[in-house]
Amino acid sequence: MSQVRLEQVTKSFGGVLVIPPLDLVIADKEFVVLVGPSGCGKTTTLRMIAGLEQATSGEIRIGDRDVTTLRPGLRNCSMVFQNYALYPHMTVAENIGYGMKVRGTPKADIDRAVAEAARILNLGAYLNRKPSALSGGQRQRVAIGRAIVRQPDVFLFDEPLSNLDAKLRIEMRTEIKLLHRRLQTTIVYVTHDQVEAMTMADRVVVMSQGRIEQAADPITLYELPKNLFVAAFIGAPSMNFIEGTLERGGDNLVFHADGGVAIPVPNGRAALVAEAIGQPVVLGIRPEHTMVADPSFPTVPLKIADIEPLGPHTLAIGKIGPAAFTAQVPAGTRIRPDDTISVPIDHEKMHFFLKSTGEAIGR
Amino acid sequence: MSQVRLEQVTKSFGGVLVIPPLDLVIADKEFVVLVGPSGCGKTTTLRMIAGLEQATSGEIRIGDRDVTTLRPGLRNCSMVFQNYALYPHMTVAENIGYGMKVRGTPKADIDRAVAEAARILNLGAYLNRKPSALSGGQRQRVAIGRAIVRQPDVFLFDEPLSNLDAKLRIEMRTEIKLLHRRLQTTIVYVTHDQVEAMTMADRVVVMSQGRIEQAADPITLYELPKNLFVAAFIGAPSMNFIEGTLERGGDNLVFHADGGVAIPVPNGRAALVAEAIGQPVVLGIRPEHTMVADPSFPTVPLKIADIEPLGPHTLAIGKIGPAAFTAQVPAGTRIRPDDTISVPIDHEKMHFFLKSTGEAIGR
Amino acid sequence: MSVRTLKGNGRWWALAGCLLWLAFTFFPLYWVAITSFKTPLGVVGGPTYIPFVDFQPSLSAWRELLSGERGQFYNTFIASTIIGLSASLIATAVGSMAAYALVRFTFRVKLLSALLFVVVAFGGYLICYNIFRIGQALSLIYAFLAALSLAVASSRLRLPGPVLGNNDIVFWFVSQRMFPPIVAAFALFLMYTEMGKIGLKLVDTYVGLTFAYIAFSLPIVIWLMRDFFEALPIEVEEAAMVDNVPSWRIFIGIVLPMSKPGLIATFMITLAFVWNEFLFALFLTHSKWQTLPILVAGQNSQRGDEWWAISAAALVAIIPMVIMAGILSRFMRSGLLLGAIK
Amino acid sequence: EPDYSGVTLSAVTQTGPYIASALQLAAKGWEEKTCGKVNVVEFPWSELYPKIVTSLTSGEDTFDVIAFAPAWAPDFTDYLSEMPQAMQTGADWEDIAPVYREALMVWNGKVLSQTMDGDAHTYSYRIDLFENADNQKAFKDKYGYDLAPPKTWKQYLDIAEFFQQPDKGLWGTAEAFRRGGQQFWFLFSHVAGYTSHPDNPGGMFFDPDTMDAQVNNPGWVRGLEEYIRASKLAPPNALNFSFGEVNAAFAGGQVAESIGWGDTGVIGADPKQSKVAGNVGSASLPGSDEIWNYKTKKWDKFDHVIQTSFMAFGGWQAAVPASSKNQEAAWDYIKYLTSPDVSGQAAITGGTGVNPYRISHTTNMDLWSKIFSEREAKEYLGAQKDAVTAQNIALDMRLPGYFSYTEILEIELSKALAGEVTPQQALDSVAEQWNKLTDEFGRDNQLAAYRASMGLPQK
Amino acid sequence: MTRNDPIKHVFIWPALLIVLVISIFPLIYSLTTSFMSLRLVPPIPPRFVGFDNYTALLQNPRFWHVAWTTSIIAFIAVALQYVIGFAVALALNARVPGEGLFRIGFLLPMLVAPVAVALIARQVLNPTMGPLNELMTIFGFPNLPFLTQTKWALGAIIAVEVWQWTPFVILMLLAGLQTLPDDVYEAAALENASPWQQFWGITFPMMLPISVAVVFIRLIESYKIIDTVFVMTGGGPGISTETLTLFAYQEGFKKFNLGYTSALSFLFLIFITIIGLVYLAILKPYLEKHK
Ligand SMILES: Nc1ncnc2c1ncn2[C@@H]1O[C@H](COP(=O)(O)OP(=O)(O)OP(=O)(O)O)[C@@H](O)[C@H]1O
Ligand SMILES: Nc1ncnc2c1ncn2[C@@H]1O[C@H](COP(=O)(O)OP(=O)(O)OP(=O)(O)O)[C@@H](O)[C@H]1O
Ligand SMILES: [Mg+2]
Ligand SMILES: [Mg+2]
Repeated sequence: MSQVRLEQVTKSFGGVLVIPPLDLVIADKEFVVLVGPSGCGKTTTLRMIAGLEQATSGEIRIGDRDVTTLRPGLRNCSMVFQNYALYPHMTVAENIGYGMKVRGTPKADIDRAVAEAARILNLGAYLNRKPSALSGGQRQRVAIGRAIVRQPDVFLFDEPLSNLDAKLRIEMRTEIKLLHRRLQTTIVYVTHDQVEAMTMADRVVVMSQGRIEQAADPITLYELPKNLFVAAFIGAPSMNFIEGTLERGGDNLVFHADGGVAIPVPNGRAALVAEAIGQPVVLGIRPEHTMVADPSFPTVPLKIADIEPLGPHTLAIGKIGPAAFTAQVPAGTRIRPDDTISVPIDHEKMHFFLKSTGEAIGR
Repeated sequence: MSQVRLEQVTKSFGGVLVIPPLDLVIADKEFVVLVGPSGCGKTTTLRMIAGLEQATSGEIRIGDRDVTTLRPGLRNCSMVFQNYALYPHMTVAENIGYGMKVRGTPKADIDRAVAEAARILNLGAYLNRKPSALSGGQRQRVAIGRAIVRQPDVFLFDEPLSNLDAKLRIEMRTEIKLLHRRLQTTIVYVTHDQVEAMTMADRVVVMSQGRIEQAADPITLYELPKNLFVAAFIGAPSMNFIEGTLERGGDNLVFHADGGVAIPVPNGRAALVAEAIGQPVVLGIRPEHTMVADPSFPTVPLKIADIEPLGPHTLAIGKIGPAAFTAQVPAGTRIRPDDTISVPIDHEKMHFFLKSTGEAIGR
Repeated sequence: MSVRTLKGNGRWWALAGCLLWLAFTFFPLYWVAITSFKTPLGVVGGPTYIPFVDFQPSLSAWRELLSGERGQFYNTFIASTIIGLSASLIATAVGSMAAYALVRFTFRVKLLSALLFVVVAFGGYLICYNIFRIGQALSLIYAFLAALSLAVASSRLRLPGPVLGNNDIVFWFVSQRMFPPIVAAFALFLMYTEMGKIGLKLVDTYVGLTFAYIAFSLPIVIWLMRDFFEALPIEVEEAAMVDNVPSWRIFIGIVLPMSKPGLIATFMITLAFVWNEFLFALFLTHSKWQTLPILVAGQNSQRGDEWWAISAAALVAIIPMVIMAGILSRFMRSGLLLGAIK
Repeated sequence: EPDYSGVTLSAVTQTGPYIASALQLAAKGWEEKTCGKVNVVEFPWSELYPKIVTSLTSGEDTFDVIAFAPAWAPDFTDYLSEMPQAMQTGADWEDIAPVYREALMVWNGKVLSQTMDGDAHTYSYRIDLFENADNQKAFKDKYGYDLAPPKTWKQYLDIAEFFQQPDKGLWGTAEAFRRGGQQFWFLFSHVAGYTSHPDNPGGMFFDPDTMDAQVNNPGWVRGLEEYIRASKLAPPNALNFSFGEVNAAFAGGQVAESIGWGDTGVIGADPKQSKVAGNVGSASLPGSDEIWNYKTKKWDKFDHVIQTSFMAFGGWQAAVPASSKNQEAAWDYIKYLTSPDVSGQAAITGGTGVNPYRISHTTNMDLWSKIFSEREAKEYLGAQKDAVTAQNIALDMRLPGYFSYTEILEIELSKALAGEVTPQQALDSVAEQWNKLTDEFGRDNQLAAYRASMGLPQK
Repeated sequence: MTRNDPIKHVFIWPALLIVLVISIFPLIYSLTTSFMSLRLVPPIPPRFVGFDNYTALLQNPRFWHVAWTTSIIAFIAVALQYVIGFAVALALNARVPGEGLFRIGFLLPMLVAPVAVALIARQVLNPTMGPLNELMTIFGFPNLPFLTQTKWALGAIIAVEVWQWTPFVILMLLAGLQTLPDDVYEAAALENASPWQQFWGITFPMMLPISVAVVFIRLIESYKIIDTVFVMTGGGPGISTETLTLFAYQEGFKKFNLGYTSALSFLFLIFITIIGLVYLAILKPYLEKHK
């Protein structure tokens, strides 16, 4: 049983309140990913769970133990530090095996575990190097290696793959998932990579300024963001937002953008968002939902300012009225800056938010 | 004129040859992105250009000066270090302003430049903090800030955005591109983020083990990878590879995969790849080219092992014959592990490589 | 290659400066070296500089020294070596431990508890000794134990008044080094003799002298090592803490290796202090454990300075230290922390 | 012969070879003879006194034999055992020069220590310079009398002035002028000639009736003036000379004459240490025909020059602390150490630092011919013998709190030497402070001790 | 951030106990005797005199004189040691050619016993037999009164202090320099910061804590200077080069005037504590700023 439970936990550095009261329950064996803007308190949260930072107030429990004041070693967590924190005087092998050595594991077992970790991490050739003779990504892998040779109650990963190339990152992702499956350990994982968050998490926790904006499984987060912040934060490229008002236009609801464009709201959604009629709202639509040209979809005119061909598709960046807008167009579409194109909007995928509170409506 | 030219440059650490003879010319005002697996020598190359590492042999020129043995300060490069290298005893403002202070810029100008950089980087609130009181992403931004307040001949960025969240990363990307446009400076940029590489680069250089595998503009790289390595490396998720042989099947060429599946080669490509008939070849197809079910496309059966819903679409991971295969399916497709689905292959987008050399054929 | 390496002209200027300083440091030592091979006549006859050229070297001073004519040479040499090495080793170890604790842990000592200690120790001793007349040694022991236990016990109470923190403790340690050694050495001698009277022989024993040296080296070790520890990246220790590495192993296995340059420098300093210490050696020993400085100082006799003998003795005394320095300075290399953290 | 097997004596003295090697040599013989063991412990000269004081006052039986300077004896007397009566009789006892036997070894009628080295100041000069015809002529022309070892201090200064030729690397005389470098004994030698009145024995430092300091009387002032004058006729930087440099200067051929202990002669005559070997002449200290009489406060004129010998330092003493558990063996060892044979051998063995203190030492010419030329030996032994047997002997100052007194003197002396104060001012200040100190220590106690040290009966 | 962990007691108590055990008796003894008139020789029964010893000392011009002399020697010597030591440490850290040899060579003076150093100095400075005299003669200054005139003597003592203890500064600062991160210098090198700017902008501030410690220790130790003075000049001429500890030595070990010496020791302690606290207080803002 290694549920992690933070109850009304706060943290201040000096006078600065970094984490206002925070409640978070991570179920046993759950794989939770923390995401959030830089500086929002992800690392701090992880460090509080690990015991490296004393919570200013509140209670932290791991399993059925209150660990609020317990020292780190006794919490049985394993952590990959954002800045690696390798032992500079030890070789890669020693770095990885040190924890085991300290626990008195027989040398043969250590060697085996180290070799296995090195295999997983593609570090075999570097086992006898000191960290100073490694590249950034190699160091990061050593840091991962050090964590995964253990069988802790909780794994804490702080942006563990940020310095790895895409290919390796995918491999590592798979390995970490395998590890999770094999060891059945609770994992708290911080990342800025949305794909990572989406593919690995049982649940994604979106944080902002120390608060939890939404905690849900990846698809929910993507499809039903609770508020503007989450909607904007999740998804790359980011969701487009157009401010305007909802108005009745005959039978249907119509969204009137501030710039003059009008987009009809499909009937299925109309009832749900009716409450906001007349109020300033924000319409959100992801770039990927602007690509498929279904005849039933409304279209909006986009004046292109910049073009980003990504391979599978191309991004057309420009403005709709006063609002910045990024549209995804099929690769090979012939567009040029200053062209104005007509962008289809998948109106089933539209989101609406109250401008005043940022809360999603119509869900 | 600040062309950067590496001629037959090599680098060994101790006895280990890390960079075998390397030739690379970066044109004046060009924005070149270096990509490559972790440990392939990107940082080393950057550091050699900056003068922080002495090339073991060969010649490095910046503009029309031979800088091979020139000390770093005189090369007029500005660098964002992979590990930040912040001045720990200085505040954020001092860190950013130090270079100018050194050059004797008047205090008022420094303050202005620092404030501007802080605005760009969202660091305004932290100007008086020491690096030790910053989060990982904040530190990285300080490192960027330190580089961008200068107007050097060459900018060197070593994974400058790796620790930033997606939103900020996109903002920063834009800022760096603006900077490039404004200052018209040569930029060498290392990243692991393919989107970054694709969207920012005039030219992407793919490195592996110190060698250049291919250097081309992003689209070429994506569409016409020169060899297996580049094909596998560029694109996320990675291209699928199926080994087999090309054989004549009546009028058409047919690819016979080792597992038994046969895929016809469209006529347009047949002539080009004919040279390889009978030889072992590798067929490559990107996951994103397995999604659209065009009736003319051949299909292959995929036994699903794992499913990764990514939001806009979902990845189905499994095997085709002996080969691992990832297919991209529309979001919402109802699939479950152990299902076998029929995957359409966009046969115009197939790549062929000679198994023996890894070189692409049929281009 | 490293950025630190000087390049270009600066390198030669630095070299010139170093050579100048080398001349300044070496000339006297060179002078000592050649003087040790001079005959008395060669010395009093005015300066001569180069052996075999302007004077004929002779081994007489060395013969005298090594034959024991000028003091118990071998005994003192061995005693010095044993005491010097063990005292500085222990002092460096114990001092580093304390310095580490003072850097990484929070200490809060209530001023009242500290005062209580002083008052009870003083009062207890004076009362036991002057009123109950139970002997200096026993008085001291009783008073000390009473004071210590009362102070520790009282620190658990809620006492009002200011609280001393880590910095105050460090300053207290250093202040031990500020007290002039004259009276301290004599008082220590008295204490040791008194202890001898109750059966705990400390004067002229290995334990007695080594213990005193450790105590008097500790302040310096603590004060210096504190700064070296403070410069270490704490993240590395945190990594180990999360790994449930016990604190002492973090200290030995991670902190000490990372602060190797500082540790070695501090050890050298301590060794130099102990090796050359005079006053305590003078008072706390009288035959078996007499140390080299006494012998060296003895060459400055009432008969005047016998330069040749002084030179030979001084040389002998530094040779082991030179070897030590040679060995240790190899371990003082930069870049130790490279790659630890981003 | 007694058997001391199992007994280990611990003997302390200054770091060798001087004195320590004599103890060691004797230890070897004694060990063979008695099966005992002697452990010679050595301390630097400047630290020997505090070391002995602390060990004696602590009451520990740290040392069985202490070899020390006689001036310290008053501070030690309370802690020393008396010499066994058996040692105080017989030919060997009588052979010791009377000044030691009767004065220096005795404290309030008890023999507490045994002299193991004889020390008095004598005069050394360069035979080659003095007997050079040109020099003789030039000297006579200038001063009107023959160039010869001086009889008076004035002649001594004349000679020094005559030979002061810095351009030739030759200077007049060498004495110790350095604070902490035996300086005041050299001053005392000068002063002794003017204040050691044959009729008022023991009145040189203090009035033995009232314990008033005498240091600022005209005899002292004159002595000091001449001492300062000598410092100007010495090699540059002589102000930093201790006795060691004096010897070096003399043996190095830098000076024409010098005063000091017997070592000057021995070192000067040793070709291994000296450039002037073979040319070392010795004589008694100069004297005076005028001596200050402290009782009448007048200069007393004599018809001839009174030869005053000053027992500077007074020779090392060996004693046995009362706390020693092996007193009998310790005294036996001292007896062996100071027996005529053993000590005679030590006196002529280079480096032992033992100077003659027995009559037999100065009469046995055979011993000395090994290290001296015949003339040198004769003059050297003559001077030594004269020094310890002279009619008018001035004893060195020995008082409880010795260092307190000498420190005051040293400081003022240095000031006077540096020309910061006049000799009179310096000595007045010394006298004032000495008196204060005497009061602090207890005038009666000090008086009794002073009288004891000067061999005067207690009042 | 410091933390709280019972293990801290294991770390600190050994040192604490050792120092307490050794220092408590000397403290009791010297404090009590400082209020008494106590002489070992001639033995006079101890007598309580209150603050007499202290007032006597404070009224004694010699006390003020030695305090002044000691301060001059300590401050000048330590300042020189720090400046020279830092320069040499920097050169060594920058790998001047032959650095490995210099490293050991430069340490040597510190490894020689102070008594021996002073004896050596006397040899070298000997105006007739020493080599320096010959050198000065070449320049036309024969027989300079190195040790017999106050100014020269003080200069000579300071020179010897510098000679002997600069290695301490070199060693500690070099150790400090070795632990500085390389990458920071790389960043500065890219900015084309001159060595001078790198020193003041990076090295010096980052070395400030260890510098403060080193100078502090040297200052304390310099205030206790005795052997050098004792052997070189014996405090002379007169008392013009006498230092506090030498004064205490004369009072304590020659005269065994223990009450007075104890009082002297405490005045010394107070004196140097004040200097130390002032020193630390002055530097505190800088230390905090660069922490
Ligand atoms: N000091 C060194 N000694 C030996 N080998 C080194 C040293 N520094 C780097 N290397 C090796 O050189 C190779 C290239 O390193 P480099 O840092 O350039 O890689 P990189 O491409 O930047 O990788 P990453 O993406 O992981 O940062 C790596 O394999 C690394 O192990
Ligand atoms: N020692 C400190 N003193 C003061 N503020 C601090 C300290 N450490 C962190 N902070 C602040 O706390 C906030 C949260 O920091 P934290 O490291 O948890 O962010 P993060 O979410 O991990 O960000 P990133 O993604 O950039 O690593 C940041 O704004 C940071 O500036
Ligand atoms: Mg973080
Ligand atoms: Mg790199």
